[in-house]
Amino acid sequence: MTDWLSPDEWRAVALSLRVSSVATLVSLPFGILTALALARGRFPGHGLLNGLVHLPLILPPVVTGYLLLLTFGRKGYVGQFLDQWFGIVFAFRWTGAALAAGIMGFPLMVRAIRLAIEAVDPKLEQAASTLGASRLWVFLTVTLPLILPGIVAGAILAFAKAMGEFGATITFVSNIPGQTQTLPSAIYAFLQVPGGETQAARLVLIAIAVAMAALLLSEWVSRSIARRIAGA
Amino acid sequence: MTDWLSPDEWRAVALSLRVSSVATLVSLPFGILTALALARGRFPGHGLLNGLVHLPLILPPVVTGYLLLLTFGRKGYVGQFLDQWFGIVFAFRWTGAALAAGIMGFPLMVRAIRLAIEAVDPKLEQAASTLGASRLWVFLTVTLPLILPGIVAGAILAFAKAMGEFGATITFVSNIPGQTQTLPSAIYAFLQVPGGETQAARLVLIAIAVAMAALLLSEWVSRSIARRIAGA
Amino acid sequence: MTLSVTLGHSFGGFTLDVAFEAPPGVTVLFGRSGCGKTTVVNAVAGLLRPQRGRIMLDDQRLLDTNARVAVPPHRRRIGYVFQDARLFPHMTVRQNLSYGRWFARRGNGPDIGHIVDLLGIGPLLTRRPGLLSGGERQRVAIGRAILSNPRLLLMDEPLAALDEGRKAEILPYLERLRDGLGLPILYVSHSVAEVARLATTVILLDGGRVRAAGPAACVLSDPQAAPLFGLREAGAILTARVTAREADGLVRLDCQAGTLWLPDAPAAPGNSVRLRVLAQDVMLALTRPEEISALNVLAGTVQEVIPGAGHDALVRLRVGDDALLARITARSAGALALAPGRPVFAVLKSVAVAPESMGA
Amino acid sequence: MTLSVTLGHSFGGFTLDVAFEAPPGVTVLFGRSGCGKTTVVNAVAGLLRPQRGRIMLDDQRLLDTNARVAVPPHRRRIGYVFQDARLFPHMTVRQNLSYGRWFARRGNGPDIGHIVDLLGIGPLLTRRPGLLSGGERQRVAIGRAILSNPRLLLMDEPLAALDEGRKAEILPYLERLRDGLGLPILYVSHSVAEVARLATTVILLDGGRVRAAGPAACVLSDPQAAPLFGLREAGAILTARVTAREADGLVRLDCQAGTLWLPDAPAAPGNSVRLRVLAQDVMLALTRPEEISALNVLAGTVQEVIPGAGHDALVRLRVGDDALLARITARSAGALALAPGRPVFAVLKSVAVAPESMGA
Amino acid sequence: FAATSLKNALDTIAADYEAATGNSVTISYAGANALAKQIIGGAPADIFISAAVNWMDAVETEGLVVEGTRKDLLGNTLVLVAHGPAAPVEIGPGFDLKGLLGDGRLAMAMVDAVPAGQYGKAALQSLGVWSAVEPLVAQTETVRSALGLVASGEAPYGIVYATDAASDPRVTVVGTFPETSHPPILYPAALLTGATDPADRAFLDLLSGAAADAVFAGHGFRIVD
Ligand SMILES: Nc1ncnc2c1ncn2[C@@H]1O[C@H](COP(=O)(O)OP(=O)(O)OP(=O)(O)O)[C@@H](O)[C@H]1O
Ligand SMILES: Nc1ncnc2c1ncn2[C@@H]1O[C@H](COP(=O)(O)OP(=O)(O)OP(=O)(O)O)[C@@H](O)[C@H]1O
Ligand SMILES: [Mg+2]
Ligand SMILES: [Mg+2]
Repeated sequence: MTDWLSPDEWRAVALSLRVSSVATLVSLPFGILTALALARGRFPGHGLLNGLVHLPLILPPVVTGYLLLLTFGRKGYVGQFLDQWFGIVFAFRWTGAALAAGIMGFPLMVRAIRLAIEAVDPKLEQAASTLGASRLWVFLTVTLPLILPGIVAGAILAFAKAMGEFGATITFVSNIPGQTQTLPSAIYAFLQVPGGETQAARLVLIAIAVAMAALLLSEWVSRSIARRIAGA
Repeated sequence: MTDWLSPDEWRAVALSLRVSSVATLVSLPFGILTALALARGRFPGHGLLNGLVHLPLILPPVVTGYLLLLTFGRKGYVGQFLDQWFGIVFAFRWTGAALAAGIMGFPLMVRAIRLAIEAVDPKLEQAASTLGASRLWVFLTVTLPLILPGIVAGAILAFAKAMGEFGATITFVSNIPGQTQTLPSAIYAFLQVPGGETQAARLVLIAIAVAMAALLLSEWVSRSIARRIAGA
Repeated sequence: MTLSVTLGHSFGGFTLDVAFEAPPGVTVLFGRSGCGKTTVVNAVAGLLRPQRGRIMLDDQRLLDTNARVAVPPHRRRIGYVFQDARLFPHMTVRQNLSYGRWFARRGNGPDIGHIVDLLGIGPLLTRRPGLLSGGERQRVAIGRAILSNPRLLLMDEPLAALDEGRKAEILPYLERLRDGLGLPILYVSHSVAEVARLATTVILLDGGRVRAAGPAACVLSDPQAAPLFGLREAGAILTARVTAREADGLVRLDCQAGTLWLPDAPAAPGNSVRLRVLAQDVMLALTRPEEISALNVLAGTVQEVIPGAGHDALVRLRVGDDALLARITARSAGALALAPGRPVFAVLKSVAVAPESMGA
Repeated sequence: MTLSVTLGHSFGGFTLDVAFEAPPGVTVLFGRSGCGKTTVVNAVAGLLRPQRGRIMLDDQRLLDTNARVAVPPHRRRIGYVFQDARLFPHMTVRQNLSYGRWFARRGNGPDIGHIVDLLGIGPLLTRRPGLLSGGERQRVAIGRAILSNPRLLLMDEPLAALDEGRKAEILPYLERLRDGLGLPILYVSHSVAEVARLATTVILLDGGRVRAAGPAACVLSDPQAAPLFGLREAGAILTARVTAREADGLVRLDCQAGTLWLPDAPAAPGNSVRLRVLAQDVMLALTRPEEISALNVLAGTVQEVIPGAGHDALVRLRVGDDALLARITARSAGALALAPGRPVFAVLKSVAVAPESMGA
Repeated sequence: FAATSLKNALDTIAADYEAATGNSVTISYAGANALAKQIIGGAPADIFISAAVNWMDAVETEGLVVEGTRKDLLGNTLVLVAHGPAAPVEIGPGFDLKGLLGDGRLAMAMVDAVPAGQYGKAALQSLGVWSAVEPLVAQTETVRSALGLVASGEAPYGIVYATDAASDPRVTVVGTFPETSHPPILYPAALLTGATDPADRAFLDLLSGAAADAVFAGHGFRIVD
């Protein structure tokens, strides 16, 4: 296989996988918390938070990328702060690509998880609380397992989105082979070059294969959870 | 208000609204059917359909746009067929923009609706069938009302996505002011010019305002449905 | 209309293998928790597709696994009151009630207002089911099933969540459905009182098999079946003929061993009826007691004295051609020197032979 | 441990306004469907935050709306068997049962194996609740609540879905919980038999208000309350002292009007007990009947003859200091010329005074 | 950092350079606008080759260009292309582009945003045909997409760079716009202030060397002296 992909392309595939996985996994806890707040919370900033979460969906990716650059770039306030205090740099690193991908996939993830949370019967949670479980434990032992299919769905959406994300990524962290050149960036680059279509097509197939594998896995996980809950 | 937006910009806003609404409404029935098939169906092509639906999420939008061009363009097979037999032309029309936006939002819509369908208790559907309702009636009178919050969620995701969609649209139907120049295209155009940021920001704010209004509306609809189901 | 059912199905650890006939009237499925009652009812409704089986409603084939016939649930026109109410949460109580109406092709079923009054759910009509109390929910479910105008009614413990007062109102209505409309009912119940009152036929299930089946009176007095009903419910059946309704309202019945007076009769004078007498309600005396409030005294002979587990004994008597059971203390059995062949008088309080113990 | 409850709450059309004390033992909430029983229980569990109210468990304040105190449910340590079982669908039966254990801080509660045997759910342990039968689900829910080792047990119609056999196994266990562990139980039930058997205290609710409250014996024999229980359950209370356990196993009790024999006694010799006698189980005679199987005959005088709705009459007697009710036909009342002041003998079958009618 | 349109040529040059010197070159291709914004936003870039003068100006204004290193590296020409074989067109003032198009579309990069579009618009304006064809222009995100539209036959004609036109056999160059009709199409390159490695300067110098010129010319670029 190695011979029909250049090292740079290999690196793009590997990087895309890494970026998408990290983006999905790291944003998952935040996604769950946000979904929880949106589904159950009754607080003043509810509408605002909801809007904020959807923002990356509404804005053209380029705008999102630009805003990220302004905020998390080297000159950005948050970027400077993180750099100085924690030594975390997003700009032009693969971490930045992951940040961009994570943010772009966030609304999808949150919505899926939120729908799942809203479908949980609060009566079961009440039952758990009468058995001595505090709110945290109720969440961990009852709510969380019951929304697992929703979490899987949210994660796979976010992962797929991350695999395809390009506009925000290239705007935020550019397109540096081996560092920030993800699969979609590479595809894009090929499409911009005379005669790059076949190479682009090859990469597209790889992207599809990877995403399909993830999709099948998630289907299988969801089904087996559902089957267990049905009791069979 | 008219004085701080040029006529072209106004047209872009109006077009975006039209494209997003049409894309959402037209794809809704297909989204519901697809979600139903994916959630309940056990047929051979299940995995394939699932993958196909997710494709626009995985592929860079430019690729999707390009594929649309190849399929639904004037010279594309489907495009020619539709043109000859039904006189439907997508290329360089706002309908094409709606098609692109609809396809890009489709995976989001389907996933939300599917999650809602999977959360419906089949026991209620059984109860309806013993009362004489055929499968279609069961779906219309029991399943559909119960998944309404999921449908609203799916529609709003698709709408938001359509408001922000740009890559596939511009590749497929390009950017013709008044015909296919949507809000994101206009924003993009401003961003390409040095010093265009403030004008872009203005349009971004409009996009945000429109999407937020839709979002709040959907929240409100979902909540009132949920409240009715809870019985209060 | 007669329902005939043959089913074979097995889940992981549980195997169902039953065959029974449910003639017109109320057929009660009775048995311990987990014995397969709901499974049978689900199969009849078409919600469960059994591995093997044949279900006929008169001459219509609802299911025949050999012939690969399975009428879908919505075409069976079978009303089902579920063990859990399963109301539609997005509809008001009124919409729930009239749901089945939309689909009932033949018109004029029961009157909705009448059912609403009967079930006492008038004040709930505009509410949604989410916040109804357990009993309210169950009542709405009963109404919904009846109003769908079915050919057969399946009721899975419909009254378990209801108070005695409400039960006392609904039971006569079910009797009327049974008798008046000729609507066959397949009824799951744990309550022997309900069984005794409603059942035309009783099917006794145990571990997925039919243990006993037949007319209610026979099954209920079957000593084999007694452990399933509980000892306190042991009893026997007397056959009697209604002879007159007297001036003070009491009804006079003649049976071979003497005359009985009941406060009410299930049939007009001239008809034969079967009376269920609980062993517990029978007192024995060696001489005919005089000046007592109990009106019903029958002469008989002891056939058998069966010592019980505690300090009690079950005495089987022969009164005329019928058998009668009496449950007394072992001490009394000794004091009265009861032994096979000894003539005794059985005293039954007339009010104890309550109307709900009479099979028609 | 004593629970004292004062609550005021109103939903749309329904207003709850109750105050009662639940002393140690079993306090039964009794009342028609929709009268507010579940609402009260939910408030005690902390699942409903009433508009006004104060709930004390001994001297611990669980709720006080004036002081804005509301202990969250998980800190109340109150086990709750819900009207609908509410098992966790993603856990096996075993995991459901041991769920409460994880959180029970003080150790050694009831033994899980013992509870599993008692409830007959051994074969279900590895199953998931989704496909259990209705009664199986309810049994698991009972086990889960008991095993969470609570300080107070709330049971909302826990046995409604169970057969008599299973009930007969679980009831004695609940009695043991009540007596042995001193675990107070707040119990919702529609079954008078269960009430009579288990209740230490009865709270009669009607339309969101307390209609009668007090020791079980008093409430159950309150003629005011009779319509709520149903006429067949009307009865009265006799006070007696256990004097001896005799050779044949019967227990001898003395009351002012004579001697009674029971097959079992709720207390050791020397103690005073209260016996519940159903009006239906009492027969009247003008002369002391001889040679009959009924061992218990008490001398008394007629105090009042209350004509009933049908052909029956309720006769109130004075036997010693106690009152006794007898339900007989109007014809018998006439034949025996019953009128206030007339001396009569009340005949009760000893086996009819069953152990479940005795309040401790 | 280099504009995407340079990818093929630069890749070749970089590969030769790496082979010759052992130094490694990492090139990030994206739109000039994105790259400029990133450089202004602090991107760790050493060399910037822009596809448009204005974006290089923006970077220079921020003081990020090493003084004296900016030079116009390459030039390009603008051509009119048609789908499939087509007759050449005389491009001059007032030529009948509208008539040529019929009811078809003229594919161009975004005329207000993307350099190729801007140049094309300027050319058409100076030739006096812009107002006639303006409603028929299909603007694309990039000049490549415009080429794609023509190549696939969706649009009969398009205005693209000569470099792009050369690469696709499905299009024919039917005419070249006079250089005077639009501002000069230039690719400025410069060393950025963040560059510390002397090799950076060496590579920049190499780009204007003869070997590089040959490669660029091979890809259809015009070499600016
Ligand atoms: N959250 C609520 N909102 C509005 N009405 C309610 C709510 N909860 C209960 N009710 C009403 O309050 C009344 C009392 O309900 P509750 O559940 O306490 O009855 P219950 O005594 O337990 O009846 P059952 O024996 O039928 O279970 C009912 O009429 C019920 O419809
Ligand atoms: N789908 C299923 N898969 C596996 N086991 C099942 C399934 N449905 C029922 N069972 C088991 O089959 C047995 C019979 O169940 P069924 O619901 O018919 O009992 P039932 O007689 O209605 O009991 P109850 O009186 O408690 O409602 C039970 O042991 C139950 O656990
Ligand atoms: Mg059942
Ligand atoms: Mg209740």
